[in-house]
Amino acid sequence: GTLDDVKERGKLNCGVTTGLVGFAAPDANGEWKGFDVAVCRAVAAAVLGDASAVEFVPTTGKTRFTALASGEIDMLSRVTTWTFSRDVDLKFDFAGVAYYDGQGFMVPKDLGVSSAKELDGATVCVQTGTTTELNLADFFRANNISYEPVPVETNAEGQQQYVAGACDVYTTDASGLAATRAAFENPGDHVILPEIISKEPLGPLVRHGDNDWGDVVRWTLNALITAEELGVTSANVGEMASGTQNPEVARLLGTEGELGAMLGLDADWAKRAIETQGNYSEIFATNIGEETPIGLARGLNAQWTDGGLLYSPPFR
Amino acid sequence: MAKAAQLKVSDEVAISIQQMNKWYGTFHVLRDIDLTVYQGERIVICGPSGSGKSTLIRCINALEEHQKGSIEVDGTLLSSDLKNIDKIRSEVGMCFQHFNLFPHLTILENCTLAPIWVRKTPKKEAEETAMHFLEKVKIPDQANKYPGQLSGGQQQRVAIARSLCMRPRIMLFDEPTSALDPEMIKEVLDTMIELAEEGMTMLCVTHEMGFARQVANRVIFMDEGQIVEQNEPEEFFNNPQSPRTQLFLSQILGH
Amino acid sequence: MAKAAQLKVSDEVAISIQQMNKWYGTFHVLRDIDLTVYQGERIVICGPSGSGKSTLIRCINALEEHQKGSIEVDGTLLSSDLKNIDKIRSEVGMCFQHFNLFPHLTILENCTLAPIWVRKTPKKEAEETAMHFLEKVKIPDQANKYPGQLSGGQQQRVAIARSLCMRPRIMLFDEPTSALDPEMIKEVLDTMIELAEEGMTMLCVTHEMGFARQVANRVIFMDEGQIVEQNEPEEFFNNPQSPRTQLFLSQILGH
Amino acid sequence: MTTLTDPPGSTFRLSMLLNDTRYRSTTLQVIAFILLMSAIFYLYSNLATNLREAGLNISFAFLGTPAGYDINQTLIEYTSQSSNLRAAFVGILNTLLVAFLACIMATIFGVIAGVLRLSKNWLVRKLMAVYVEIFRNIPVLIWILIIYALMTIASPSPRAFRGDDATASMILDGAAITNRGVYVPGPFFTRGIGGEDGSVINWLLVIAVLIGSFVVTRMVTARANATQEATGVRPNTLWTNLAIWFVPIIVLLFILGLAWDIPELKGFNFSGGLKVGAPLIALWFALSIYTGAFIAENVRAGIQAVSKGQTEAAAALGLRPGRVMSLVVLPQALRVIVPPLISQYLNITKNSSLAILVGYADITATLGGITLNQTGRAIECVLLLMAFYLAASLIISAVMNVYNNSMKLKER
Amino acid sequence: MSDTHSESVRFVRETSLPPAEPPVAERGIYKWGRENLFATPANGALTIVALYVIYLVLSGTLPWLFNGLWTTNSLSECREVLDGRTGGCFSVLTERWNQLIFGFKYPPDQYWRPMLAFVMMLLAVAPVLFFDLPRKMLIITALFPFTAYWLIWGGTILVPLVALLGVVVGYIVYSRLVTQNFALGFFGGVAAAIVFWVFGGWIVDSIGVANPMLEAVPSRDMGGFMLNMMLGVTCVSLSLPIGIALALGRQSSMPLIKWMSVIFIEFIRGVPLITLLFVANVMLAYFFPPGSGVDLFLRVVIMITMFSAAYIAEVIRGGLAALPKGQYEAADSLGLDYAQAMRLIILPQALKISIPGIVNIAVGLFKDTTLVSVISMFDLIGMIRGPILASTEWNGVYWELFGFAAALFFVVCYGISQYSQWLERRLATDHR
Ligand SMILES: Nc1ncnc2c1ncn2[C@@H]1O[C@H](COP(=O)(O)OP(=O)(O)OP(=O)(O)O)[C@@H](O)[C@H]1O
Ligand SMILES: Nc1ncnc2c1ncn2[C@@H]1O[C@H](COP(=O)(O)OP(=O)(O)OP(=O)(O)O)[C@@H](O)[C@H]1O
Ligand SMILES: [Mg+2]
Ligand SMILES: [Mg+2]
Repeated sequence: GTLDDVKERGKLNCGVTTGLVGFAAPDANGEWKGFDVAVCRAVAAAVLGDASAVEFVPTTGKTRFTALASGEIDMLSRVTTWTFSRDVDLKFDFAGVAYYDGQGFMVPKDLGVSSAKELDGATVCVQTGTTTELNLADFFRANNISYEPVPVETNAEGQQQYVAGACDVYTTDASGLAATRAAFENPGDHVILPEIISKEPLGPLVRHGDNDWGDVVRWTLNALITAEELGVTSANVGEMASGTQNPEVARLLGTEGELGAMLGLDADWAKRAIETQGNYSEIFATNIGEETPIGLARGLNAQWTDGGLLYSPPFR
Repeated sequence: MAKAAQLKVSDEVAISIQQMNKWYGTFHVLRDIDLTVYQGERIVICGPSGSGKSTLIRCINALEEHQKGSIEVDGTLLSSDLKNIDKIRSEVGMCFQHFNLFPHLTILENCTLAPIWVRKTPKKEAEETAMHFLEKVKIPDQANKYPGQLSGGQQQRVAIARSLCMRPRIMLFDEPTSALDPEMIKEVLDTMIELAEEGMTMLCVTHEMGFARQVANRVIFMDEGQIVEQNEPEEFFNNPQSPRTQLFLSQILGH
Repeated sequence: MAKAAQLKVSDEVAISIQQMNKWYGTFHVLRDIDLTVYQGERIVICGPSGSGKSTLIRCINALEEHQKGSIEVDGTLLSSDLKNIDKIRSEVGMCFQHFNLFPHLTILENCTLAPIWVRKTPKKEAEETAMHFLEKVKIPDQANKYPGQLSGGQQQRVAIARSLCMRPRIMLFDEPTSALDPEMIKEVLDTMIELAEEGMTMLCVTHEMGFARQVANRVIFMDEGQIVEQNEPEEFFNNPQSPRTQLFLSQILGH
Repeated sequence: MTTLTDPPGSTFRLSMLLNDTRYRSTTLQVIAFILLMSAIFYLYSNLATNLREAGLNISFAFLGTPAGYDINQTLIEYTSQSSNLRAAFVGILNTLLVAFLACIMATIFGVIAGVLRLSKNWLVRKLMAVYVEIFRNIPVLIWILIIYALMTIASPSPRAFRGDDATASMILDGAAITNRGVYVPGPFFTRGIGGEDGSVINWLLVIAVLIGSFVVTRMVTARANATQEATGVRPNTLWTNLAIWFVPIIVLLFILGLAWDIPELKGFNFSGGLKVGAPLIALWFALSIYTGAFIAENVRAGIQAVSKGQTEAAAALGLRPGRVMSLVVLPQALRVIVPPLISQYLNITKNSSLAILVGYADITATLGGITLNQTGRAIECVLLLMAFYLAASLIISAVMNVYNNSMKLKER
Repeated sequence: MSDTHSESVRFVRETSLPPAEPPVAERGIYKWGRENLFATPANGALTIVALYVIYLVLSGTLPWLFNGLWTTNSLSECREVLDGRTGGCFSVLTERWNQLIFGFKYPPDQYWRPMLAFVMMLLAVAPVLFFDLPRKMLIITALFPFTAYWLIWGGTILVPLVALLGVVVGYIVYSRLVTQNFALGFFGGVAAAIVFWVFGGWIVDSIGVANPMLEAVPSRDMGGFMLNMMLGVTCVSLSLPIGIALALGRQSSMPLIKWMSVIFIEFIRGVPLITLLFVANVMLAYFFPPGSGVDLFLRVVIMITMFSAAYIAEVIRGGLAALPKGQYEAADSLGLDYAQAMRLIILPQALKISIPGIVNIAVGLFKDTTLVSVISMFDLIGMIRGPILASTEWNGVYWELFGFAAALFFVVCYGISQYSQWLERRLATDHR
């Protein structure tokens, strides 16, 4: 299976976007950074014990599924929406939801628009080949208003068109909108409209049928979430591993039970992931949180205990 | 033969060139050319390569412009006036070394093109004239072929017929036989001789000395852009005066 | 001369062609050709254009395939077996009208190419042989030039030397002089005469009647794909039998 | 070889398969065939295994399902509920549209530049040489990007036309150049047949009249030819032809009550009038100006291929320069120019596939782009895409061959 | 002829006229200007229009060029410094120079490797392009692929070494056997090379060098202009032999082989390169054995090579057709077999005639390598459209970046096409 392949290769091939600041983009030194990237690294740390043993494969909307289906990449961690047809028809398995998103609209403030329903006749920039494009068509059809789509290939192009005024509205996942707006000269001149027109659960995915590998990715993600819930951070994980009273923390960090072996990994797997990448909240905060230029609030992505949707199954 | 030819020369001036000079850039090609051609005269021009023979006759129908002196053809002064140029060109026919037939037109169309578009002759009439001249050069049966389908000699004869269709009063030939195989030279020269016998005014650059002896009234020898010597053919060949002429003739006849 | 030549003819058969027929598509080019050539014979083939002379000799070294009858060269039957074809080609040399030297190789390389690659001769030896034959055709000093730098006559002599380097027992010539200027014809003919005098078996398509008289044992006249007449040169020229031969000779000698 | 001279009764030996001209080529072809088949089989079995492992299959059923996305420029009716097949057709028509427009424009650029490259004017000659070299030696992809950026960044957005402190204004109060496209007044009929909202009949009528004018002018030309043949003098047909072209159509348009729908800034965009989208313009212009540089070279080479002797001979016969051009030089030059010209048209058609760079909805962007993405049917989409381009190329080259054969100069 | 005439006919020039200077109006700058700029009124108008166009272009670009900034750190900083004046923000070029040239992932401390490979490439192509250079330089050309591979990709030197030795072994076997029979030699050589490679590959694998002399760089990390160069050079050189084979196939008298070549060539020439790149991107992976993991670079090289092979085949076919039939016949009559005739006589000549055509194809192909940016490879254009324009600092710098890319391609392509024109002129006068 893929797990053995990855171990043998000593490297994880992980598909990411070609560049979306905050989620996955190379920095000036060519280092990949971002939320999706951290998920890849966590898996690499868990499986291979080395968070840098990842080969990032940039994919576009068009190439991502072929890359995964043909085995060019082991997992895809690329702001990809979990939909029925992708799961069932295209034969992929989503390993969970890493980020709960929804599609939104951004317009320049001076247009004076306050609701998406007022967008009749507007020109809308949208990335082609995404679910966004389909949701957009559905939304306008449902509200019986017209629009003119301007298809763009990448987020950067959408930004270019939008800034130049070639389109009135830019639509993409709300997180993407925030990230894009953050890059503007005057972010305050643009508003994100209140309507969120779709559910966009984004998460890593793997090939259908390779359940062992799917489990590894799924539980690595769950480990990050659970770590936050249990208060395990990159700073205290070492300390917690050596002595903890909480049995669940002990199971998570491999000091108790055989969870690692069941996955086909060693006992320290989750500890390494958390150690190198931090728990979910740390990853969120360093890449897209309110302190970063992207400035996203936790919102839906808060723990269930804080009124959010993050709810990891128990480690038992 | 020379006798028969001489009989037809009249007093009427066909071409009169005076103190004509031409430069290519700073290169002085033609120097102080003085030449008077009478109606019905047949003149052969010879001389070493690069001596300006072609340039001279190309100046006469304004394919090249001259920079000093005057050229008058049939009483019309060659100036930059387009009307005069048109008038002169429609009275002067010219045959080139490489025939320059129009390859996309049939032989007949080659011959009728200019009469129809320049002389405004009705097509039917133009075709009759063309057939007449094609018969004269002995290839009426090729009328509907294309130039590419004819031999070199036939092509050159068509070129002559094409010029004749404009009923020119003067014909210029620039080495009409030098691109031809030996067998074909004769058929073209025969056509030219026939033309000469009918009294056409002709200026012919050629190295065919047999032809010169047979039809020319006058042979002109050019060198370095100047007319070095001119004389009747017999005198010219048997008794050249200038040392340069002597040298040239010894080369050409010895060959 | 014909006498001298005859003396050398042996009884050994070099080429034997029997009832050979060839078609181009449906066009019957060669009809029932029967021809036996003995070792050391020099045969000249003549006839009007299109009569199949080239085709005949091209059949002999399998540049063209025949469809009926048999050709045997030096005891080897020309069949579809590649071995036989190779064998025959390495024993038969051929010279073309347009020389067909290889322009990207020097004269020397032209001559050593086949010996090295076909006969597997060591390079050194091949070069020595080549120089020997180049001396024979009197152009050893050109050995390192390229064909394009030589005159037509020189090129044709190189072509002969190139064939000789394969030490063929039979040489075929297809109008070797017809693409040459008159001055150069002689030098090539001289080379061929020398070759003939050494006793090489030769089949030569040519219209050089002087050559035929001087060296041929036999002259063959072809017309419409058939051998119409063959005879010793003296007899052939002075006393042609067939009316077609007479017509042909009158044209060619009158010219 | 069918030589009948093989020794009678010679038996077949295995070595003859390679050494006998009768069998050799068959042997080689059989070997080649076996190699080809095993290569195909190898690739096919890999494909089958891979698809099976991924749990996929090849099926074209997705063509019938709703596409789900909208397209901003459609020549036929299309909504997001139309099928993927229809989306593909929209793409095909858009490809053909931009290819057709670009072919025309590139020819115009190319002919002008090619002729000017031979101009007597030194400055113009050099300028055209610079144009040709610059455009030929830079990838068309860069040109498309540059020209699209010019369109979107350098021209004003509709917003700039709005308000009192508008930074842009409409040309002659009727046309607007914006970064979303060019808006021009659109014609409509106030007294049109079949209702005011411009039924198709009106436009068919206009086209019919134009075709009529065309036919009549051809007749006038034929008449002029006949007159010339009979009398030698060619009647001047310029004014007659102009009248035939303009009078009937003006009368018809007047009767139908032609009026102009002036684009107006309403809401987010201009509305009314005719809109030519920025992607189309950018692609159209980029392809034209890039290919125009190549065509210019063809045109120049074609004209230069007509030897100087031809012009001189025509001049010596007394033909005026204009006539020399039209009767002698052009007919010959065209034979040289047209074949490479058509292969340039082929290149335009193929290069139009770069439409995805500017968001123009051609076949590569619809079938090979969005449909492929949304359905994940990569193999099927790419195969269909290649089939379309192949068919287009084959048709164009077939036309070219027919033309070439009909125009070949007759030779001995 | 009247007697008066016979007197006037005789003329002999006694003194020769020396050449004179042309009249003033026919000399120097005045004449040049009149003939070249103001020959007719229309021509004069054209001159003025042309001058105006030149003025427009220069007045637009010159201030932008000369006011340009080269040292700022971001676009906003540029705007601040320029303070409303026209001027380019060329600092994006200086700041991202390495990324533009090498892509964003090539290890910076290894940049000398591709640079060295580039210099070697210049040395390697020189003897191919200029016949006058010493033939000994072809040794560099022969060694170039192996050294360049090792320099650019790094890793253990054993891989290129084994590859090179395989070629050498193949060649030795070939030259032993070819004297008997070309087919035997060719296939024997290929077989020997393959056996050697398999064996060598197995040995290299089992040794498994831990510390290679050069750090290994995966092809995914190649990018920028370097990627364009690599694709262009690799694909053109690989497509040459394939193109030759296709051209010979298309000329073949064997119908099956002929039609295979024709179908291949026409199919490839009938579809746009971009669709072939889609094939490389989304389809080709399915055609390899499961788990072989052929990377994108290799798949793209395969498709582009097929593409350029089809075009080169057509050029070479033209070269073959231009050879007189006599050359084939002369070769036949000397007893050379098909392979020898082709190798020794026909191909050397046909290829020489085809070089200008091949160079043109190469230029076209080099320009087309930019299309890989469409399938998410980070070549020069991909770098610009992707990481650089997406970055916060340089979002919005278009003209400088595109202008730079255009200038880079122009310099290379114009240079090569000038070479091809020079070559064409030279071949036209070459008597050899
Ligand atoms: N277009 C031109 N530009 C510059 N120089 C020219 C041009 N045409 C001819 N010349 C030069 O003018 C001189 C005379 O040329 P011309 O063709 O008149 O000689 P010619 O006597 O006809 O020679 P030939 O016997 O070779 O035809 C030659 O030195 C030639 O090089
Ligand atoms: N490849 C071919 N295909 C069809 N017909 C051919 C071919 N080659 C020659 N022919 C025809 O076969 C006939 C004999 O040709 P061949 O060249 O043998 O004549 P020849 O006697 O050598 O004439 P010449 O003196 O002109 O060389 C001619 O009518 C020619 O048109
Ligand atoms: Mg001359
Ligand atoms: Mg012959």
